[in-house]
Amino acid sequence: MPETTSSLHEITMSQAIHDALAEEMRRDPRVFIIGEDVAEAGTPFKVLAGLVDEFGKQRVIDAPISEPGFASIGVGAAMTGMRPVVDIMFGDFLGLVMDSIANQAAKVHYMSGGKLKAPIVFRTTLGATRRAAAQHSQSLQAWPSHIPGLKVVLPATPFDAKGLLKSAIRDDNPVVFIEDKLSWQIKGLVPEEEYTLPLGVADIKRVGSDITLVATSSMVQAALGAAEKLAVIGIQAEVIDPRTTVPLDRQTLIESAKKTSRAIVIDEGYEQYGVTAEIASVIADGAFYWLDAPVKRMGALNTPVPFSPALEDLTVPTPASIFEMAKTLCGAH
Amino acid sequence: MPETTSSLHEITMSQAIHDALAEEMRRDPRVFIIGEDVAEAGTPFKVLAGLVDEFGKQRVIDAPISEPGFASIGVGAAMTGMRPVVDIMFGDFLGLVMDSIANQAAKVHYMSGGKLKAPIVFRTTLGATRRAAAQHSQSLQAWPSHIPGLKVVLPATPFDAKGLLKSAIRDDNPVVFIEDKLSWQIKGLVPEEEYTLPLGVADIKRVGSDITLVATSSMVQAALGAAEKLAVIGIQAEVIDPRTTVPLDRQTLIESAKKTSRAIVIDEGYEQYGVTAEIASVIADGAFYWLDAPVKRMGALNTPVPFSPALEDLTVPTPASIFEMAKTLCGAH
Amino acid sequence: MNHPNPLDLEQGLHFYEQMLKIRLFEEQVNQLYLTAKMPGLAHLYAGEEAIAVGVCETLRKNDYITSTHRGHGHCLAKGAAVDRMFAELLGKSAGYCRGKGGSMHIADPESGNLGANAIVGAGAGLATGAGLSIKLRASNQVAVAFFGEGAMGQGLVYEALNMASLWQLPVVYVCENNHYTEYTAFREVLAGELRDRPAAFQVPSKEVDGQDVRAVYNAVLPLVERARRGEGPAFLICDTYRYYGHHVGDINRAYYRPKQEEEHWRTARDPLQICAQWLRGEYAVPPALLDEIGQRVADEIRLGLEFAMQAPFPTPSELMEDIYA
Amino acid sequence: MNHPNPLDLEQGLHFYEQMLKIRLFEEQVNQLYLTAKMPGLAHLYAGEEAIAVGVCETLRKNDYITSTHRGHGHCLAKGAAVDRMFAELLGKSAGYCRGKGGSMHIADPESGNLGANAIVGAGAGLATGAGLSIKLRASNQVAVAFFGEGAMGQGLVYEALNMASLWQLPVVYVCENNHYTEYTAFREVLAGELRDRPAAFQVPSKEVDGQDVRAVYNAVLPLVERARRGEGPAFLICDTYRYYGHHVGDINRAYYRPKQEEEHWRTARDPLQICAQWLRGEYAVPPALLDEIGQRVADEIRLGLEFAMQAPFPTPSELMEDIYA
Ligand SMILES: Cc1ncc(C[n+]2csc(CCOP(=O)(O)OP(=O)(O)O)c2C)c(N)n1
Ligand SMILES: Cc1ncc(C[n+]2csc(CCOP(=O)(O)OP(=O)(O)O)c2C)c(N)n1
Ligand SMILES: [Mg+2]
Ligand SMILES: [Mg+2]
Repeated sequence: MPETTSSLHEITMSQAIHDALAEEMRRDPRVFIIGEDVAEAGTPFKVLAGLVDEFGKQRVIDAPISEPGFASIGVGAAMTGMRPVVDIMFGDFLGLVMDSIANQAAKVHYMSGGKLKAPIVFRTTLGATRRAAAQHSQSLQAWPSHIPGLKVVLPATPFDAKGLLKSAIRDDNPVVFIEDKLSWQIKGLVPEEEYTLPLGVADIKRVGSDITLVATSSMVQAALGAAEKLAVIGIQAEVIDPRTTVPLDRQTLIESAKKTSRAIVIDEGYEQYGVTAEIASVIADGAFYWLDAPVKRMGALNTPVPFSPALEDLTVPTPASIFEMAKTLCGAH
Repeated sequence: MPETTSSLHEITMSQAIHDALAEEMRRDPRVFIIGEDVAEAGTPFKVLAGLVDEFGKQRVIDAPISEPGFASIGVGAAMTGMRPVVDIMFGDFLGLVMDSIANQAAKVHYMSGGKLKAPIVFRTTLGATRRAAAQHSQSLQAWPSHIPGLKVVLPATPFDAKGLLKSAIRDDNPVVFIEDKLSWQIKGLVPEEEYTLPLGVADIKRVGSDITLVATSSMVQAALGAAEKLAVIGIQAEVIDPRTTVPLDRQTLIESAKKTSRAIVIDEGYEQYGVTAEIASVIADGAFYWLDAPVKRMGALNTPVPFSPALEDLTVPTPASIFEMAKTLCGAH
Repeated sequence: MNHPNPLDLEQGLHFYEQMLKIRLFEEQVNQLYLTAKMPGLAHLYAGEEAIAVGVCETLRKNDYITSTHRGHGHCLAKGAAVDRMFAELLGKSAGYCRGKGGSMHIADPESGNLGANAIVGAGAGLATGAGLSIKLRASNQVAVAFFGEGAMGQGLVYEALNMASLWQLPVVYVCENNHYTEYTAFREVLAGELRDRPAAFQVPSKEVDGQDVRAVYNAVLPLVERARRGEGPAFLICDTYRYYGHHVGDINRAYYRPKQEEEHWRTARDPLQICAQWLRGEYAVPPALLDEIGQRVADEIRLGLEFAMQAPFPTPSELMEDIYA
Repeated sequence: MNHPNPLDLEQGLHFYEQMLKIRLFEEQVNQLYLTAKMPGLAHLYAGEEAIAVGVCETLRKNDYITSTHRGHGHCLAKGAAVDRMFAELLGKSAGYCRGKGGSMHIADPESGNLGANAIVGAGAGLATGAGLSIKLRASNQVAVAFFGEGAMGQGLVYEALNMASLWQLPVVYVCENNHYTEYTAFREVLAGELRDRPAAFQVPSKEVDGQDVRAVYNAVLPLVERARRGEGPAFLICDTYRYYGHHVGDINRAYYRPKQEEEHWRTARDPLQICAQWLRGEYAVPPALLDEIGQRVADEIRLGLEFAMQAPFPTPSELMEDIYA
């Protein structure tokens, strides 16, 4: 959270993303945006609304429905002096562009012995419970997180989103920046003046002593909600947001678990072979001798996301389910 | 391992794959193979050599270099009564076909409320140390393992490869079947008579009492090698091969760890957010109260695979490095 | 090509009824959205009815189709029932996909419908696979892929065309050019002419007025029959227009699409009016007969909706079913 | 189009020397493989030299190229040095990529080479991105994508062509049709004619004899200059042949490619012989001059190899460098 309240203003996460892009585009003529319906439409989610007015269609480029193609074009542009922000509307479409992300962008620096680089941001989305069904609701951060050479950012607040996106754009490496579609309307305080946030530093969203809740993206709010309920029954939860799955701030996570001796890792991706597995095993290893209970994981249920609201809402961890798990883990009744 | 030695013969893993395909194609006219250079060439690795002679070019189909296209065609054929085996030459190319695998094949049964199904096998490869560099050396099993609706098979012996591939072909679900390129020359005993192996059952490759080595695919041999060295210093390692990452035979892994109270998980994929993370956290959770040491993970180093032999060989766990880790974990000196 | 052959009257009336069913269905869906009775969004097919109906009327029940995010029309035209469609859109157990698929995934293998798809272009690959399956099984089915002109941005479509052409697969690709891909005019994202694309892969193509159901029917019939005879794939480009937004929530659209243009298509190019016109003019169908059809369809929609509204939601125990076959 | 313009003598001799360098380099690589001195495999460019040289001679140093698995020729033609190329192939620190890339990933931004690529088709997308970058930076560079005819199977290439055409990017696509994609004749996997593909995206194309370096040079020069003037992309189809196997290990290849065909291309269609012929015939170059070039190139190869053989391997400390910039 911002250190000072002297010049804060309250904006939505959507605005924070927008502002980060606008500021970076103003600062650096090499930054441009490419994706479907990014210009006049400002994306279907309107997050980019207005950017084309300021920066023109040369720098806010409406692409055909060619994710593999424009992702690859982005990488080529990044290798030759530009700093593209490639807009992949739904995170589910990562399946179309993993070659450009994982085989090209992630590896070109290494494969060239450090001579080439790909400073590119792939902006995409995650999150279910929008009644968008199985192909428009996934949270696939585990895929890029697996690939060395990439950084992966999962902002959870307007403050984080703005500061991290600016850093992502300035980073000389490919960064996959994943926004929760339901978080865009979350409001939060953001400094008036310019700031950036480092990639690779976890943020302690709430200090606590009894249990560590490590939560990413959409799950940060859920964990904070659970923490409030837990406080009522006398359990003080520490809520930590890694903010980037790569680089992962292992030390902050491990230190917290050592302190509380209990941890739950919560992420909206599928639980199997998901982000929770890495983080849980990092903690289980690093804090082994301090832990009073197994590290628990809460991911999305291992099912394609169903359309029906009656089913969909059951697939994702909630404040209530996190509360229950934490209570059990703490041995409270 | 086979129960009886009455009618075993020794074949290579390559032959085992070949024979499984031939037998299933003979048994079921719906089975066909599609991929690049699968017919007369029998793939660049010659694993399929001769199949086209028996089954003809209608059932062993040379496709253009169109992985996204023929993967999708495979799924469409599977949905309409066929049982395709789609050949994806290098596992690195999964980045080109994840939409067909993860968004189409994996989900069509669920999305259709159980009405459609996609009985399809995606055969692909893994493994480094072949001097093939960063885009031809990856072990990306973590990607499909993350997606509900898929099964993922990683055979380590000719016996397993044959029995599991036959089951994969007969399975009504999409199966990603990943072969270690360096294992094709491994020899092993296989029954003359027909057999299949169930998907989802781990195999204890070596019984031991002091430490559990969970190893997949290429790493099974490495773990067995380490186990031999460990035996020399008096440490009896149990080596378990899950054989399928999905479904994962959690119980067998947990039971072994409970028995030995120590475990190392070894897989040739990148360590970060890789297969070792899931398995280690399953064990760390399930055997928590029995463990005397943290569950350790050994994946490939988190770097793109370098070409130079001087570097490449350092990226992958070896019998020696597993031995060292196990020795340390057992507190031996 | 755009010169319709005469149809018999019964067929003409059936076309009209099918199109009207889609129109009223979609208008009802829009109402469900506007009155917050439907979860999520939907992409309405209103305005494009002549394509789904004209094409599906040339198909047999066991012929396959693959559909898109804008799929309700294809589903209905291929034989889906209104009640179970609504049930699916409302996320009810009685829906075609037990409520698990929703608007973008309605599938009905009973009527040969391999499913709508939320990945633009994906259906073209799947239909090509169905074509390969048909060929390998030596069946005499045909597979039809419906997709928007926006799908021509996806490389997968060209890979599929190449293989369909190489292997002479019984696939008919139906490109519904409604001039917009979401909020962008297609000419801004498509170089050259649509018609040149299939030709480059030696897939014969035709262009047709997608607002005239007879024209569509007559254009596609020989392509379907050709495919059925094993003479290979074909491509049909239909000129059309969607009457509503990209999806039901896309209400203020003047910034990307002029009101007059919408007006023009709605008044001068409406597939229902065009069809009604020739039914009245050439077949002397009395207005009362069309009204009767209108009433019947309205009843079907009303009853279907009632069914769906009353149908139960799936129970939690259904959640983890159907993940594996 | 296949009617070469006269070049000046100096240029002709330079072409010859460049092609010879590639040929001898590749023959040396083959020897390294056969004598087990090289780790892994390599895809030799021998037989196709006239394309890389003819094209790269029209380019400036800061123009970009993207290359393929069969990339040594492109790298050398664009200006890479023999010694560091060998060093890379042997996995040495002195290699262009510190030994981390190897044969399939040689990159040299100094000479505008954005890298070979082991993903068929990927370079076409990257070069298109370089083209966009050039346009956005208002630079007057040009980007050239080299790829085999097999890459025309990849949908990515069509997506790239569409965008290059839409945005009039300065990209020249050079398709090296050597008639085989690995072990399969290209006609078995490509429907119709190569030339129709770019046309469908309104990218102008030309076909040229890829064995005649003058013809290639003269064909591509106007395309490159056109691109440089901002007049958009173009496509060049070169008819050519690889003299060795798909890679150095592909030795028994009669099952997919007749020996007589190889013989024909090696004797009647050899780019070095064709070039030598017109140098001797039209420019009266004495055999001694060509011999002198031959000697110079042979020395360069020998010295380069010596350098590489003696160069040290990377140390373990280099392993985890260059992962992040
Ligand atoms: C691969 C993919 N990219 C983007 C989208 C988002 N999207 C949904 S519909 C659509 C436009 C489709 O246009 P068109 O194919 O012309 O069909 P229309 O909506 O006009 O019927 C887009 C971009 C998607 N669903 N899938
Ligand atoms: C995406 C992808 N698919 C398959 C391969 C394996 N592969 C390497 S080269 C090659 C054939 C390429 O043929 P072509 O493009 O004609 O180039 P050529 O080898 O003839 O120069 C194939 C299939 C690959 N490297 N990348
Ligand atoms: Mg459209
Ligand atoms: Mg070729």
